[in-house]
Amino acid sequence: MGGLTRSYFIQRVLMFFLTIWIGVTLTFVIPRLSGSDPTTAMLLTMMNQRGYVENADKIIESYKTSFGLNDPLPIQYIRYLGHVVRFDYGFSFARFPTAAWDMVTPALPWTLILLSVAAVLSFLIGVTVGSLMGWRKTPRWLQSILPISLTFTSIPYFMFGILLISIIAFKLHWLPATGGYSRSVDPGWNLPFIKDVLLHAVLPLISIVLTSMGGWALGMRGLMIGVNNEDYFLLAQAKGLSPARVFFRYGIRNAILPALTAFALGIGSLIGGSILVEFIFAYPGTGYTLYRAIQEQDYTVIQTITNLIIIITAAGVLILDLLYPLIDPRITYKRNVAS
Amino acid sequence: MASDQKVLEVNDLNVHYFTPRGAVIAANAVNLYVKEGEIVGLVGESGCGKTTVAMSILQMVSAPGRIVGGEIKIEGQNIVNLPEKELRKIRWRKLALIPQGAMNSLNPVIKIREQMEDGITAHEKVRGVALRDKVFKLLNDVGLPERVYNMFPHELSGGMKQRVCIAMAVALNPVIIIADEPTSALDVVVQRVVAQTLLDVKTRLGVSMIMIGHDMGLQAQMVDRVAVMYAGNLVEVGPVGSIFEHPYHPYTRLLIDAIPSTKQKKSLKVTEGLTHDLRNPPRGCCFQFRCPFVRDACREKPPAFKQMAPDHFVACVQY
Amino acid sequence: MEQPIISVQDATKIYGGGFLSTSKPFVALDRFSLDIYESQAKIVTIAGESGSGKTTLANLVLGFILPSSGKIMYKGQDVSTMTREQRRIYRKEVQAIFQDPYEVYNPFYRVSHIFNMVVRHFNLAQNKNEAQQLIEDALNVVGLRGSEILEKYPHQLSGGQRQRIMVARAYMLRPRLIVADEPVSAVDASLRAMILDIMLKLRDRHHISFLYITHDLSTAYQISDKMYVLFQGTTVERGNAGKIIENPRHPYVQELIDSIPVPDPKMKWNTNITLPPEEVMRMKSSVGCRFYPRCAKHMDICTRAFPEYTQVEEDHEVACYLYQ
Amino acid sequence: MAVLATNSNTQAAARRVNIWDTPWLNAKFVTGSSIIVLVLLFGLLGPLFWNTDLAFTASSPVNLPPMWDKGGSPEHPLGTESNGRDMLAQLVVGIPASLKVGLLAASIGMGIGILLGSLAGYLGGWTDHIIRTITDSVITIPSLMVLISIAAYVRMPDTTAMALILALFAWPGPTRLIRSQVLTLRERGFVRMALLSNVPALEIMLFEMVPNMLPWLAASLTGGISGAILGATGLEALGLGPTRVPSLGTIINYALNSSALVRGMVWWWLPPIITLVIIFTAFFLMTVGLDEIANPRLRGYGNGK
Repeated sequence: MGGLTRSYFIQRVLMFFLTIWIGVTLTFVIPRLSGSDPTTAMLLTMMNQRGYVENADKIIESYKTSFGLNDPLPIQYIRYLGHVVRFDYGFSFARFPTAAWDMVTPALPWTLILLSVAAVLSFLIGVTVGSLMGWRKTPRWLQSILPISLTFTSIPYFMFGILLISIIAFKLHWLPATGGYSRSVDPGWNLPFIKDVLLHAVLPLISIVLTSMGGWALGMRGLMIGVNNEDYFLLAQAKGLSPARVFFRYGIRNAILPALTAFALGIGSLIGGSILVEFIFAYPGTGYTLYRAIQEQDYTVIQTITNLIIIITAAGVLILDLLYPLIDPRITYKRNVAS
Repeated sequence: MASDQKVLEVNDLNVHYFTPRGAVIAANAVNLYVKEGEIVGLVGESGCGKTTVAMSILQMVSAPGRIVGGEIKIEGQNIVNLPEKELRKIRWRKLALIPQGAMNSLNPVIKIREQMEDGITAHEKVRGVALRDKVFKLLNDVGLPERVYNMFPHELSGGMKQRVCIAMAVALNPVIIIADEPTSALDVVVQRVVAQTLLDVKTRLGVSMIMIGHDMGLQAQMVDRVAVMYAGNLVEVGPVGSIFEHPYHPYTRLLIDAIPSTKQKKSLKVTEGLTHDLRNPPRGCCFQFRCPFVRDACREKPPAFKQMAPDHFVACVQY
Repeated sequence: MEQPIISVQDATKIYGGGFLSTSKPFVALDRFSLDIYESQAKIVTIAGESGSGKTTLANLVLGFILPSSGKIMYKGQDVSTMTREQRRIYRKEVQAIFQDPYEVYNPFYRVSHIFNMVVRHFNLAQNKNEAQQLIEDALNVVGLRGSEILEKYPHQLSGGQRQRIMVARAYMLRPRLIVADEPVSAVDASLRAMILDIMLKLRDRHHISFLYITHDLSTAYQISDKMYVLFQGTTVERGNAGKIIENPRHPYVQELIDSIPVPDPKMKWNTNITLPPEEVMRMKSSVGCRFYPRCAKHMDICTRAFPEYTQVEEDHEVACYLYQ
Repeated sequence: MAVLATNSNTQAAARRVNIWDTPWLNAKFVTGSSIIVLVLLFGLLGPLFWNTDLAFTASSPVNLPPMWDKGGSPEHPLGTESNGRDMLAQLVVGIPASLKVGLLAASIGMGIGILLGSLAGYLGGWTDHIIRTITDSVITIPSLMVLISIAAYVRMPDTTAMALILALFAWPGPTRLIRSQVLTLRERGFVRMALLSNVPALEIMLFEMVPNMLPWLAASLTGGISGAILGATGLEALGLGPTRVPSLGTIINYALNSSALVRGMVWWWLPPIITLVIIFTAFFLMTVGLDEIANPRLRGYGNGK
């Protein structure tokens, strides 16, 4: 009964690879559909910026040969998939001897920690707020206060970030505006540094959490209202169970299942939106690295980060999907259990 | 058999649903009682207010509905407007429910054991092995194997689920059980088995019961007294034998005539008519628009209850 | 020999169990056969509990689904290989009314939409007046007037009105057969008689046959001529409805009829039936009699093959080894 | 346990009281759509009252504060920025540009969604399986990331190209929605009635199913528009948008690149953000309102919210 069955596991893992494949293929195909290949385009702009370059055509041509851009597209595509699998995208365009991968790795922990904390926090707060809003027995005063927390729901994360920087950091000087830590502290496992890092993380975190929790809250409210009308919920009340028990075991326990599915589907857009937050706050994560790479037209770094984030997101979704049967006994239910 | 002790009294119950287009009068001055060890059947068409009465007894009328008048006494204690905390003590220990939807009455993601146990532990200090044994005994009583203890609802058939609900309802030996069409969603053979289980349990425990239903055949088989409702009003109450032998109210007669039989072919009796808008009840008898015997007196004032036989009352101007 | 309007020939419907499917194949209907002739209009009941395959049969006859094996023939033409024009005629002659008379109305439109759809797509009328007359005539058959209902929305009608309108809609096409899928199980007892009465009238005055799908043997007894009792997709007893109900032979049908509560407090159930444990109930033998696990009189032979139909009296056949 | 089983009989007498008695007059929906109409009017009528040429570089003096601040001038009521563009003119040009991108991308997404969703829901089987799997995959891809990497080297000449690229990720939402709606509606009695009335499949889809999906479709469209505008402003803020025409996102990009935040030039970065917040809030209200229209249970328990 229940639990993880093999067919479900295989199905989810296949979805994981399919998602990654579609994602990385889109980033390969679309630019080429539009006519120009990215490397040439980027070299041209670089040269334009540096003014006249002698033998520009020859340089481009030699680049093209060395990057294999003269090969047929399918060959290029297969080579590209090879890069994806090996996490190897070659050298950074802008900082030549450095490998693109090495440009990205230092930024990765910052992003991973910030985003996972933000995602989990916003989901937890949103679910709590939403289920209280959808519960009939929630005290009136709380019912009237809760909707206030939805105020920022529709604002894009990064715009809310700009507002926070200008008010809390620049006007009130309560918290640091940008960066991951101050120059004055020594990076390492010491208390001042950790405190400084936490302080720097507050504003980015707030700007993601406050703007994204409303969506979860609204969804959860609807689900909770639905559960409120279910027969088993009414029976639980008729049994004279404590309101807390009814709320948690017969309310949230059921309403959260579809909310988790929505969460898995929403991770992608949450991460996408958060990338911009890093850029606004000059937070030393992949988002900021990406912004610099865009400024410097560093094609390989852009590609590395994009594909990495696609894979990380897919992994997050996969983990959620695999955990799901553990909390919903129905999902992998097979017929004839009794026999 | 039934003693004369009244365990449940519903006095002058009025329930309204407040809709934007006016108040729907779902129960109008309903008077009803249940004696110890008795099953009272509450019958009528869909929307006649029988479920509203049941929900009122359970104090579970939800917005926009509200009990606007009357009292409901369990063992003499009025439970209308009782604070939530006090009400919780009465629930399940004195007042239990066997719900209608066998399919949805159990939480699909919680094991049967937990759903049976939480009702018990919320009111009694039973824990551990004693608790498990108690649940096992309850399951046995309704003819379910102990395996069910560790199962999820989706692993049970409809009949089994409904028997789990019966076992849950009798767990604390309540004073009165409200059974809301307990077998209506089941196939006829399973319906009969579940009905038998229900009667067995009732006989063994001597519990009193209100059984809501629309199937007059099933009522004839199961209940001691029948209360017939039409459009929010009680129109006839009496012992089941007396009602079936001599239905006085035209509506009761209609209900009994409409039962199709497998014993004899009879000509179909066709009646038609619309129930009035419950927001705007007419003066006089509630059944006047559909009654074949309607006369001027019916349109003037609502008929009073009149005793026709021992314990058998009817509200109709004919008598 | 007359061509039947609908001939179901050894129809079997299997769900699931396809390639890459995790669920086991489920036989919803097993080698069902039935002929309905135009010359004598009859009400044919398909009776059974949930999971008996009766709704599957209705959907097959209406062409909503196709059989896994066997054939559904409309006047000698296979329903699955019809041309557009053949299908139009078939749709015109084989109509349906459904269980929930509210569900079949699109809440977006007034009641007249139901009729206009039919008039337009079957080219029933040349002009508006003619159409109006047709609709009015059809409504009169079920005892309604157009002015009372046509401009209303479905939620403004009573359950009985809604179901009668559906009958009128079907009648307008002058069909030869109406598939009535549980037409009275969602209406209140007092309105049930009215719908059944209309069915009888349509049979007797307008010679329309009915395939009456129901779980309720008592209404079937009241109105039907012929009857098929299904159990888990198989036909266990068939023949004259009165004979089957008054004198059921198959142990399942006996149990079924015995379980119907008698509306007489003086005749209470005196025996107890016990069902075998759930795992036995869920066990499904794909050969042999499907009722074997539950049958009190089962024998070894019952599991070997599905029993042949034995004629126990005129127009009354049963599939049970007890009578062979 | 339907307590309020106000049955059909009793509803028979209840009629629609008047034309105002329609769920479409949902307060949130009406508020949201009125705001959008106002914003749209500002963008459409603006060019009649204000010179849009001032939206281009070096058309005005630089760094003028708004007219109510010291040093401001009524010739540039909202001030000017460091490249000599007039703020008011930029807004007048930028608002329709941003709305156009959103509407275009969301409409394309909706079109694809209707096609794929109804194919999957109607045909079922393998078609459904493939469409559903791909849709579920694409929906979890961090779209903005992919868009950034695409936009980084596809130079977008105008807003239409931008909308086309955004539409890449605008279809899975509508597809999922329409598929599930078609699946439920297909089993509904009135669709079977239409089948029995010999109504062709396309007509059933358009006249029987679509009317019953309208609030859902509308909610999906408004959600899609605001999603596309969000994506567009994100790209523009990173400097990846069409550079020829100013849009709300590009104003933010210029402001950020010129350190307007640190320099205290509130009048530079705040107006586009406020405008966008108003637009997003309006679409959000519309979406929530439409959800309530589609699903009456969401209308709450009578305490206003």
